[in-house]
Formats: sequence, structure tokens, C-alpha cells
Amino acid sequence: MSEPMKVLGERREFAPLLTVEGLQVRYGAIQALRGVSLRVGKGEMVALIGANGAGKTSTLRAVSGMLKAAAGRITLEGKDTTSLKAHQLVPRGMAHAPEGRGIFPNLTVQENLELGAYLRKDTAQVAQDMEQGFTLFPVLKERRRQLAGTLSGGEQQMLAIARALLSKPQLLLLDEPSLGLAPQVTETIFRTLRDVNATGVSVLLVEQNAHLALNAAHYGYVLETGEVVMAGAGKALLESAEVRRAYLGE
Amino acid sequence: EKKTQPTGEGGQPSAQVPAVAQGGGTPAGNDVIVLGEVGALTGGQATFGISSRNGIALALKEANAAGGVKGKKLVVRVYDDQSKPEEAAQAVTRLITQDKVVLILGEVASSSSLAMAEKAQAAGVPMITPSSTNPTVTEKGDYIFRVCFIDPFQGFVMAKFAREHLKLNKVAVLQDNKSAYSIGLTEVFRQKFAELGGKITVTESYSQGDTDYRAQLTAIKKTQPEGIYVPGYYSEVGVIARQARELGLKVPLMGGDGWDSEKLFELGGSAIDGSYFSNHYSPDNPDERVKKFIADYKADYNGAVPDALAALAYDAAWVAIDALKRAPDTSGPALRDAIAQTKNFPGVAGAITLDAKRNAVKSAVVLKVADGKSTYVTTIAP
Amino acid sequence: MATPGATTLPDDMAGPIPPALRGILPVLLALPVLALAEWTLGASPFATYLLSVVGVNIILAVSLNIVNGMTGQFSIGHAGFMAVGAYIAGVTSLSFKEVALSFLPVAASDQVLFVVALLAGGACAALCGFLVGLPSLRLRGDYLAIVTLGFGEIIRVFVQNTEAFGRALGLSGIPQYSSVAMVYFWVFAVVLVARRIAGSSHGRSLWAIREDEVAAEAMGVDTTGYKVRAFVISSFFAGIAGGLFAHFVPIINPGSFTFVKSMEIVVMVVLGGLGSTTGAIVAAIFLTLLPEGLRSLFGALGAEGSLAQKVDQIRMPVYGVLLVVLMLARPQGLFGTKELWDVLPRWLPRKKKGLT
Amino acid sequence: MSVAATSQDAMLQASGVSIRFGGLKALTDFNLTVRQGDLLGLIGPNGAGKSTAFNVLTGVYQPTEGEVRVAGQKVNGWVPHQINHLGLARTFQNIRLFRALTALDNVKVACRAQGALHPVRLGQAAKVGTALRNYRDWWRALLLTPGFQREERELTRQAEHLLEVMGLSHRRDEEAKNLPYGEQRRLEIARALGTRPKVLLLDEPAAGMNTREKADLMVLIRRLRDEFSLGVLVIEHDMKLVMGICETITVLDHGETIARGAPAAVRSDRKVIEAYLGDSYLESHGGAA
Amino acid sequence: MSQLLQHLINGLASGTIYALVALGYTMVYGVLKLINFAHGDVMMVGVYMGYATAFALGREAQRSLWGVVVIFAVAMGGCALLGFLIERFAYRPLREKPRLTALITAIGISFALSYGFQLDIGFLPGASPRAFPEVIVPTEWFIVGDRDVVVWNWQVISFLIAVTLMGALQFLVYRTRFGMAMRAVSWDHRTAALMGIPTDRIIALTFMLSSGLAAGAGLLYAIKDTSVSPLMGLYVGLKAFVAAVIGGIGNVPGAVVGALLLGLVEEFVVGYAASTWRDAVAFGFLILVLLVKPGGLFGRVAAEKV
Ligand SMILES: Nc1ncnc2c1ncn2[C@@H]1O[C@H](COP(=O)(O)OP(=O)(O)OP(=O)(O)O)[C@@H](O)[C@H]1O
Ligand SMILES: Nc1ncnc2c1ncn2[C@@H]1O[C@H](COP(=O)(O)OP(=O)(O)OP(=O)(O)O)[C@@H](O)[C@H]1O
Ligand SMILES: [Mg+2]
Ligand SMILES: [Mg+2]
Repeated sequence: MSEPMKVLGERREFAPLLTVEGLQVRYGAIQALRGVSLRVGKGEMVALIGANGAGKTSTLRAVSGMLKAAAGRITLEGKDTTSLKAHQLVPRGMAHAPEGRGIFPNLTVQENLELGAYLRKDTAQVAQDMEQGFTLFPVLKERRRQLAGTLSGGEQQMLAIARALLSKPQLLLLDEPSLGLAPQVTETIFRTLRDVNATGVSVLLVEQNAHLALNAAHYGYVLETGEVVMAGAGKALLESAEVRRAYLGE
Repeated sequence: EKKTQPTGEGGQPSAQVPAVAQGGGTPAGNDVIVLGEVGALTGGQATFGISSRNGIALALKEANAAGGVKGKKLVVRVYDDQSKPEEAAQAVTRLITQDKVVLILGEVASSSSLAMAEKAQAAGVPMITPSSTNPTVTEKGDYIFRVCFIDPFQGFVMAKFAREHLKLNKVAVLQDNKSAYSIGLTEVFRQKFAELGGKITVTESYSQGDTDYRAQLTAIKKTQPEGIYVPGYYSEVGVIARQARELGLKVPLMGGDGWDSEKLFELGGSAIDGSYFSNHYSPDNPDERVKKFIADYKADYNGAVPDALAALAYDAAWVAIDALKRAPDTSGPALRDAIAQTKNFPGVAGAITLDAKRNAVKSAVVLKVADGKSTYVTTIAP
Repeated sequence: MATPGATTLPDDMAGPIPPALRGILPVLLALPVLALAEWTLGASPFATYLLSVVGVNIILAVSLNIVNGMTGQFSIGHAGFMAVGAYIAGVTSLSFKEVALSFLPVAASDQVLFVVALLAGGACAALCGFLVGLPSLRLRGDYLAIVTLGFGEIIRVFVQNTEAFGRALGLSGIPQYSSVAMVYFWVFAVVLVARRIAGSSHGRSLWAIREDEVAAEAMGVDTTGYKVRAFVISSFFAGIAGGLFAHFVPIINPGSFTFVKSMEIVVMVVLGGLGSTTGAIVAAIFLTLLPEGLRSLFGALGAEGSLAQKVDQIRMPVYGVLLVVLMLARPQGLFGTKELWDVLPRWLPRKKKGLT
Repeated sequence: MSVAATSQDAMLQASGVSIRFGGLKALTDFNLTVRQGDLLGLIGPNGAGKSTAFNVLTGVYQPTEGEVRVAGQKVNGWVPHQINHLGLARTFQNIRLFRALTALDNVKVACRAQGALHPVRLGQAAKVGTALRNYRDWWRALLLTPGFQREERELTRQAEHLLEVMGLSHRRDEEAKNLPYGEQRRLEIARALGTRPKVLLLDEPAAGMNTREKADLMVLIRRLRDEFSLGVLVIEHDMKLVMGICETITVLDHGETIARGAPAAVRSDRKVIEAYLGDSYLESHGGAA
Repeated sequence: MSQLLQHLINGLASGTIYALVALGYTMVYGVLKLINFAHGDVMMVGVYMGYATAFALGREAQRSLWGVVVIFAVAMGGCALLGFLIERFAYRPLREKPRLTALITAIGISFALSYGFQLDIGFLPGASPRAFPEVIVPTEWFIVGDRDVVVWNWQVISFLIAVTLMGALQFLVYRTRFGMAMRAVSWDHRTAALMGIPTDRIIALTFMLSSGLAAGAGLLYAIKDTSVSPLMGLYVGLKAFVAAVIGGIGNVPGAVVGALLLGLVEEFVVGYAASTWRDAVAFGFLILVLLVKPGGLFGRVAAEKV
């Protein structure tokens, strides 16, 4: 039931990785998604923007197996993963930093990070990656013994992202990574995202800060009340009048 | 809800039919007499309730085999009360009003019996409790009877025996604080034993369901008694005996009819040897009917040997049956009077004569436990 | 899902009834009904007894629901408060047994003394509730729960060791003053109170505490105060329930107030749907009649032979299994946090929600 | 950079406040004064101690040193609801609504709590007397006295008004947990206003809003300040918003106050740029505001 | 003096049993935040399994070392399975639902088991208690005077087992991937799944572990007090739960320490005060502890960051 949507600019070609077709999600009576279709290619960074309650989070949740899709089809590298559970998707290279951070307050920062690498066997490599994470967010190193629950809001956000990266994903789902972060840190994170993406990791990014997101992303989708209403190359979207009015308040 | 009766022949459709059907499709014609029974079939006391139920069932089976009463079949409706008074009261009310029973049997626990007595007396339906030993039960009114000792008597018996027969001077007591029976016996025992010049070193308590009595026993041991009075039920006493020996307490244990069960030997093993308890009858009693009773019971309940509660229930049932036979009709007053006249009724738990207070006047036997069976020692009259 | 205790009174009664009347209207309606009930049922002892038990359980469930359902404080010692009420009221009645108020006919004076006894029991229970509520200043969730449980057990042991309370045998000879009318008057009272609290700003404060204590505190809700008050009110009615219980059950003994009893009440609340008063009522009725129903059912099935002896044994295990099945079938409870009328089929008249 | 000493019209005043968590000094010698009509900002890198400052002011945490005054009252050792009654309300960084209650009830809770009769001092809370006095009001609820009914209707009116102000009227009977993020944030503000505060503390109100909504929020906050004659203190990482609406901005870093002053001054403050904004900020947002 | 010593030994002995049962409670609580009211009854079932096995083996075999091993293996294995089934069919369907609902099913199962085993129908044992065979032949390992103080082999054995288990579990929970997964799941199993943790399997395993543990504990308990009865689980279960809370529920060493303390308190109340008040004092002690340390002795009430 995906009706004609507006497409701006043309899309750079990537080998297909994730495809979502006619995805629907319900919370009891409320229908959060009414047939969302989108694609993420290998090594592509895709931004998903939209007003509050548009269904961005729901989309990510469905993709990562946190929610059961009421209808529609999700495939990862051509394999149908619609019915798979979250923990079955992780070994397939899915990593999701959920809305509200989803850190484990009752575990230390260190342990939270180790959980990120739960399925990884290459211990040596893990340790190395963890160091890398620490250089990215020095605060975390200081606080590695502290209970994650007592971190500041932003520190928790950093932890969530660092943890997601530690699973060496091929597809990274981020739900509002810049939420509650100091400008400087936001910069760092987006820089990191670009680097990570450059190493071939695909990224599906939900952001309220459309400016940042669309700048960073190759391609973007605009979600409204559970439907994709617009799509196009990041820059192209940024230029478009609608987007500027609706999301950049200009 | 079924409205037709299984053996409905002659069962004239009366006002009570639906009620009875609800009560479980009693064949409530002229051809059956319905008795009611309340007991603890589940919960902490289930083991006693079930023994009683078996005893009664056996009695009725025999009676029916012998042609029932005045050509009528006897049926018993058994309701569980989880040994809770409120449940007992509810069950008995149901028996009286829905199942229209002519007579009620039960309970073991005195508190439940008291609840039932209240209701039975009010409704004018006779009630016989097989094994509630608390004096107040029969004081509830002239419809309430009992076929067992009352606490004071048993307490007195053991005190007398311990003092005069065993010549003990210092005795400790270990009572079940959750059981009125145990508390009742304890009080009387302590009083009588003191009167007879003995000394109670200490009184410790456990609660039904405990399985570890070492703390109490260690405390008792300190007082170096020459014997320990344990007026509990076999289900605990067996274990108590083991633990007492384990802690090096070698003195004899003494108890009441609550001890009377094969299980005592199973649970207590050799530890229980050399102990004494007061009882209604002794299994090595030559009396034929006792032998027969035990045999039949074993036959019916895959080899289980009847305990005192089974025996008393069996007697209670027979007293009822006997009264039913003698009574002109099954009306409350008629039955009440018939029961009241019970004299020297030969029960397996001793001959039963009901006194003015509607209590059984029986003499008690004292039994000694030795290698897996209890043997007759002496008889003590009231 | 509707708001817990969806803003009921006065909003959805907004209509012809003058405000001044609303307060007492239900009472005026209830009294004749009760009288009628008493008049019709007086004849059948069994119905009377059963209804009384049901009534008492309703009072217990609805009152516990105020703490467990509305305030979200997990209490599993309700039987303890019931015991306090039962024994205090029982002892009071026993000691006044011979007394009669000269200026009244005997029956009437009995009833007056009965009410006095009930209130005495309720008051003592409320006091205990206050004491047990205090730890909630410091304790959270399951830790509070275990304290309430501990309290219940302590009460039991206390009774068991007190001559005046008849120790293990129990307290018998309490005058059987109770009547269906009296029991259901209190049922009516507790339901009215529960509903009016739920509909009032106090109720909302309780919900708030259940939802997020920190936020409630920050929004100016005196959380500890409200928690303690919830405990007091709930245990007062538990005490009343106990008092009634003591006046139609011929004998009360500690075995009737174990933590298993507390558990049965919790089950009623949860099965009814945490926070739903009507749910608690329905669950209480259902779970109380269930064993009696099974009794009839089994009786009807295997009336004869050895099974007939055993049917009553099978009740309790079956009861247990049914609990599991029911919970799986309706995890949110019968009505969730809604009330009966919120879940009534469309075509039935419903209370309208909110101002219009 | 200390603040003018206890001037009477200071609604909220913190002087020399410090708090420690084990080894960590989360807040050191923190001074702040909020007067009616003020619109102040509190910024700083993540973990600087901003939220902690809020928690100390509102009584969630007790300061290890220093004193906090609300409406002239020293409130050290008070519990949050008591402080709230003096006119201090807040929102939370990670939303804490009464999730199962409708939007309307969320606000009504706050409105009523004000009526809450006897603000009890800590420690006294256990006193039977106070406890009992609090029941008086319950009776009115139980008897449903006309006066009580009037109150209830009044509450509903107030609450509805606040929802309207925050543009949430259409969500009146929705459960809070089903509102989208942005609306939840606004509902939190509405709830805080329900307690009729003199000072309003907002912890990252714009988090999770898109640029457009942020713009609206800026207007809204100003409007609230005037309409309810509040003093407002905002924590926010969105410079456009903070710089846009705040008259004075305090900058925290590692619990220390490293700068305070007008937006322009703060923005160009070297220390602030290093610790927080980062150089890139100047390029990208330099022009903004 | 010798009496004091004996009391100490008794107290520790019963405390040991509480500890073993409490560990089970604490593990399940740790991962599910669920008070598993059926735990004690699962234990009871385990004991009956052991009882049946012992009889199948016959008098000689049951006393031989391998016999004992078989008995424990069967009972623990059987209970692990039972625990698995209970979790799968009574708890898992309620995973997403309010915690209290699972509590109710737990109660339901507790009723079903404890009352069910009172039936004298079919294989069910019936209400009356049975003597548990002496699978560990009791021998005094330490005697003073004329048995003024006695220590038995099984007392020492079970104590050692308890302490070792505590160590093992502590290691499992805080030093292994499995343990880390457990703690993650205990906070939020949805997010845990995002880490690739198979939450269902973790929870099931925890249940099997705790149930197997319960069976072992039950057997030692039956050996100690030489009897089996359908309601044994109810009583011990409650006490063990209290012990777990005293120590700080969810905390492994806490469970053991709390249990030993409870055992000693009870013992000394009976030994030196009024035995009739034992339970009251036990619970009084609990309440006291909680008022002083709201999270139990070892438990920490995490000061939530606002
Ligand atoms: N747990 C839930 N229960 C019921 N409804 C929900 C739930 N979560 C989300 N919704 C509804 O689903 C719709 C989409 O929500 P979602 O969180 O996906 O939007 P979003 O784009 O992420 O919004 P935001 O930018 O505020 O995060 C919203 O209308 C919301 O009200
Ligand atoms: N309860 C606590 N226990 C231990 N440390 C804490 C606690 N609360 C806060 N902290 C620490 O204090 C520091 C300040 O935390 P705070 O939440 O005030 O930061 P913040 O300024 O709000 O950061 P953000 O902008 O990311 O929310 C953080 O480093 C945090 O780890
Ligand atoms: Mg979202
Ligand atoms: Mg913060």
C-alpha cells in the first residue's frame, strides 16, 4: 500500500543490503507504520527523518527484530529476516543503538561494552576495538568501573554508540544519536559515523537534527504519520522547500 | 447440573431433588440414608482426615453389605475443610441444607469440630466426632457426641503412668503449639504430674510442619529429664524420636493416641523403641473384630494399617449406624436420643458408653513401642 | 486503555442529579436493596453463609486493591490485618455478650454492639496498617512486600501464644450477630470509598506514585504520606472484614489467617486487574465460589464409589491449575485497569468519560 | 563572579553548593540566583553537573556543602515535594511522565498536589498527629461534598487550560506513554506548570525535537515566562535555542562554573569554546542567532 | 558451654539447608525479578523423585556411593526438566506482562504441586509423611563426652556443598559471559536481545539450574530430617525466601549469609528464649534488618540517577 511518493535527485548505486517493503507496525490499536518501504545499500549511509511520532523509531525497532511486523517484508542480504528475533539478527551483522540509549544501568561501563561484543570470539581484536572506542570517548575510559546508570545523559549516549560499534556490525541502526549531546560531541560522533561508514559499514540513521543527518547521509527518507512521503539524495532533500519548511523551520 | 438420579428407582421427585442433585446426585429416594462427613482431605492435616474418611467408608461398606439399615442403603457425602473452621462450617451447612443429611461425622481437629457443632446443633442434626478431644466440643449442645477420650483423661493417664508405673521424677514436655489437642494434653499432664509429686523440667514447643526439632531437644537435654512427654501426632513424633537419639537423649518418650499409626515405626525406626503412649485399644488385643478390622482395612487401602483416627472414625460410623437401626425414624431428635443411649458398644477402639455429657467413657490402655510394634502394658480406668 | 480509575465521579455523573445529593445518593439507593436481600435470604442458611464469605472476600480484595492496585505498593500481609480485626472485634463482642443497651430492644442493641466491635477491630487494624505503612518510607517493592508478609506471620504467632485469643484452638462462642445485610453494607462502603478515592484527586496522587515515585515527589505529591494513608484505609477495611468474619464463622483460629490466605487475596486483586475495583469484585466472587462449584461439579460426575470419597481432594490442585490457566488467558486481569462499564459491549449504556 | 547576596526577590538561590559522589566531585561551589522574570541558561559539556545541579536544587540530592534557598526559605534537608510547594518545579532530562495516566490526569495530579494541605517537614512525617490531620480532606472526597466537586471541576478546568497553552488539547485523553517524544516533553512542562511554580527548571526541553519544533519551543518558553510570570532556568545543548532566549548563561565544566554572562560574551569565551562549543561551532553556527 | 556449641551446630545445619534453597530463589529473582513461589514445591517434587529412585535401587544400592550419585542425578535432572517446563509454559508467556501476573501463576503452580502430591490417587504419594531412607549412612564425626556435642557427617557435607555452590554461583554470575548475560537480561531482556543474547535460553537455563539446585537442597534436607511430605516445600520455601531477602535478594553470598543467620537466630530463640515465639522472632529479625538496610545485608538499592 505504498502510494506514489516524491523522489528528489538520483541515488548512487550500492549493492543491496537491507530492503524493507510495505512494513506495517501496530501498538495495540495504534497503527504506527502503514506500509513503509526503504532500501539501504552496502556501505551506504541512509537518514530517516520526520516529525515526532512519524514512526522512525518503530521502523528501526521492526528492522532490528525488537518489534514484530504486522505486515510487510524485511530482507538482509537477500535473506528474509522478517520473522527473526533480535538476537538472531545480531550475528548477521545488525547493531541497533535504540531510542533512550538502552544501556544497562546495573552493569559497569566496562561490562556494557563487553556486552556489545557478546558474540565476538576474537578477544584480542575486541580489546583493541575497545581501546579505539575509548580514544573516541575518553570519558568512558575514566568511568569504566562506574555503574552505567549513574552516567550523565550524554555519557550514556556515548556508551550506547560505542557499544553498538563493538559488535563489528555491517548494518548500524542509530536512533537519534545526537540526543542530549554537547555540540562538540555531536560533531565527533558524526565524524566517527562517516569514518565507520567509510570502512564499508552501512548506517541507517534516525535524526531530529535533519541538517546534520542529511549532510552526512548519501540518501534520505522523510517519514510522516507512518508513511514515506519523500525520498532522495541527502543534499537534494536539504535543498527541497518542503523539508526546509517542515524540519528546518525556515 | 444433572437432574435425574443414577439409582433413581422409587426416588420420588421431591422439593429436595435439585438441591441433592447439586450436592452430587445423591440417590435420595426412600431407599438410601445420606450421612455427612467433614474432614481435612487437603492441607496440613490431610493425613488424619483421610484416615478418618477411610475408616468411615469401610464401616458403611460393611453395613451396606449386611443389608444396610432397615433395608436402606447408607451413603456418605465427604467434604474437605482443609482443617479450617470457616470451611468446616460451610461444608456442614451445605451437608445439612443442600444434601439433607440425617447425621454428621467429623472432625479430627477440635476447632473445626466446634465450628461444625455450632451449626449442627442449631439445625438439630446429630453429630458424632470420632477424634476431637477438646472438652468444649460436646458442650455445644445435646446433638453433639464423641467416641474418643477427652484431653483431661489422656493427660491424666500418662501422668499417672509416668509417675506411678515408670516412677519418673523429672519429665520434660515437647508440645505442638499449632495443635489444640497437643496443648490440651500438655496442660493436664503438667498439672497432674505435678500433683503426683513429679517435676516438669521444661516445656518446649514446635509447630506442625516443622521437621527440625534439634533446638528444642538440645534445650530439653540440658535439663536432664528422665522422660519426655510428646503429645503430638505420629507424623512428627517419629522424626522427633530420631533426632532425640541423635542428640544422645536416651530417655523414654511418652505420648497419646496421636501416636497410634504404623507410620510411627516407619518414621521413628529403632529410635522410637522403648517409648510409651496411651491408646484406646492395643493391636495385639485378641478381640476378633479388631483383627478383622485391621485385615479389611489393609485389604481396602492397599496394605495401609489403620491408625487410631481410622479406628475411631470406624467406631463413630458404627455407633451412628447402630443408632440409626435403633431409632424409630431418621429425624434429628429420634437419632439424638438413640445415640445418647449407646451403651457398651463394642468398638474396635474399645467399648463405648456415652455419658450424660455425651462423651465416651473408656478406659485407656498404655502401649510400649518395641522393634516395630506396640505391645500392651497396662490399662488405666477413668 | 482507559486511565486507571478513569476520572469517574463527579465528571461522568454530571447530569440531572444536584451536587448536594450525589454524596449520599448511593447510600439512599443501597439501604432498601440490602433490606430486601436480608428479607429474601434469611431463610436459606447455606446461601447466607456463602454470600457472607463472598462479601468478606470482596471487602478484602477491594481494600487490598487500594494499596496493591492503585498505589503500586506490593503488600502480601493482608490476612494479618484481617486477623487483627477478627480477634479484636471477636473479643469485644465476647466481653459485651451479656451487656444490653436498656433503651433499645435486644436485637437492636446487639447490632449496635456489633457495629462497635467491628469499628474497634477496624481501628486496631488501621493502626497496624499505619505501623506497617511507615517502613514504606524506606522500603521499595518486594522488600516492602516481605515486611508486610512478616507482619502477618508475627500476628499469627502472637495470637497463637495468647490465652485471651484461645491460642491454637481459637476463639469460639462469639455471638453470631452478622447478617447478609450487614456484610453487604460494608461491601458497599468499601466499594464506594475505593471508587471515590479512585475518582478523586487523592486517587490520582496514588496512581502517580504507582507510575513514578520520583516524578510524583517532584510534582509536590507527599508520596510517603499518601502511601501510609493508603495502607491505613486498606487495613481498616481488612479489619472490618475480619470482624464480620468472626461474627458468622462460629470459631476463628490462627489457621484461618495464614499467608496462604493473604496470597488468595492478592490473587483476587491481580486476577481482577490491578487497580480495577469492579475487577477485584468479580474475581473475589468467582474465586470464592469456584471451590464450591467444583464441589458440585465433581459431585455430579462421580457421585458413587471410591471416587465420590476423593472428589473433594481434587478441588485444590485443580484450583491451582485454574489459576495458571486464567492468568495465561487474561494476563492483564479481567478488566485490566478498566472498570466493568469500560469493557461492556458497545450496545450497553456506558458511563461517558470526562467532561463534555 | 559571585552573585548579589540574598536579595529578597530572589525566588531561588544557591550559594556555595557542592556535591560529591564517592570520589567524584559532581558540583563545586555552585552559585545561582533566579528572580521572577529571569530567563537563564545552564550549559556545559556532558557530565558537567547540570542535571546534578537541578537535583540538588529540587531536593533529589542533598548538597554536601552550601545552602539552597527557595522563596527565602533554607531548604537543605527538605524532601522534593516540600520544596516544590515553595514554588520550584522541574522537568526531567529523561522523561518521567505518569505513563499510564492520560495527559489530562498527568497535569491534574500536579495541580492538586498544590492543594495538598499540610506540607510536612521531613522527620515529622511519621508523627501521628500530622498524618491524622491529612485525613480531613479525604472525608470531603469520600462524602463528595459540593465544595469538593467544585474543586474537582476547577482542577479539570486548570489542567485543560494548561494543556491548551502547551498545545496538547487534542491529546487530552491519550495515555502519556503513547504520545510521541516531543509531545511528551511538552506534557512534562504542562505538568510542571500545574504546580503553580515561581521558578521553572527545564532539563533539555528541546532534546528530541526537530529544528522546527525547537523554534516553536523558544517562542513558547518566552511566552510562559511572561504569562505565568516565572523565573526560568534552562539546560540545553542546542546553542541556537539557549543563545536565542537566555539573558544570562552559566557554563559548567567538571562541576565548576567556568563562565557566566550574556550569550554573546559566553559564546566568544575562550574557555567555553575549548571545553564545550568546540571551534567548529564558530564556523557552522557562528552566524546563527 | 557444650550446649551452646551444639546449638551453634544445629543452627548452622538448618541454616545450610535454607541457604541451598535460598540460592535458587535468588538466582531466579536475579534474572527475572520474579519471586518464584513454586520453588519450594519444586524442591518437594525433587525429594519425592529421589525417594522413588532410592526405592527402585533397593536398600544396599541406595547406600553405595554410586547409588547416592544416581539418586541425586535423577532428582536434580528431573527437577531441571520440571523447572524448564514451568518456565516455558507458565512464565514465558507472561514475560511482557506486569511482574505480578507471573507471581500469580507461580502461586497457582505451588498450589497445584503441594496439594496435588497430597492426593492418594495413581502415582501420587498421598498426604502422610514418609521416612526418607538413610542414603548417606549417618555417622558421628565429632563427639564430646557422652554425646554432649555431636557433629554428623551429613551436616559437614551439606555445609561444604553450600559454601562451594555459593562460590561457584558467584563466579558464574560475576565472572562469566553467561553471568553477564544473566545480569543484562535481568535489567531489560529486550535490549539484551539487541546484544545478540538469546534471552529465552538464558532464562530457561537459569530456571533449570535453580530447580536442579532445589532438588539437591531438598535431598540434603530430607536426609537431615529423615522425612518427606507434600507440604515440606511450603514451610522451607517460605523460610528460605526470607533468608534470601535478609541477605539482599538477587545477591548470591547474601542468600547464604542470610540463611545461616536465620538458622542461628531461630536456633537460639528456641534454645535460650521461648520456642513458641520462634517464627515471630525470625520475621522480626527480617524486618529489623530491612529497616536498617533497606536492600538487605548485601543488597544495594541502586540510587537511581534522575
Ligand atoms: N509503546 C507504544 N505504545 C503505543 N503507541 C506507541 C508506542 N510507541 C510509539 N507509539 C506510537 O507510534 C507512533 C510512532 O512512534 P515512534 O516512536 O516510532 O515515532 P518517532 O518518529 O520515533 O517519534 P520521535 O521522533 O518522537 O521519537 C506514535 O504515534 C506513537 O504515539
Ligand atoms: N547518583 C550518582 N552517582 C554517581 N555519579 C553520579 C550520580 N549522578 C551523577 N553522577 C555523575 O556526575 C556527573 C554529572 O552528571 P550530570 O547528569 O549532572 O551531567 P550533565 O551536566 O547533566 O550531563 P548531560 O548534559 O550529559 O546530561 C556525571 O559524570 C555523572 O557520572
Ligand atoms: Mg523515536
Ligand atoms: Mg543532564
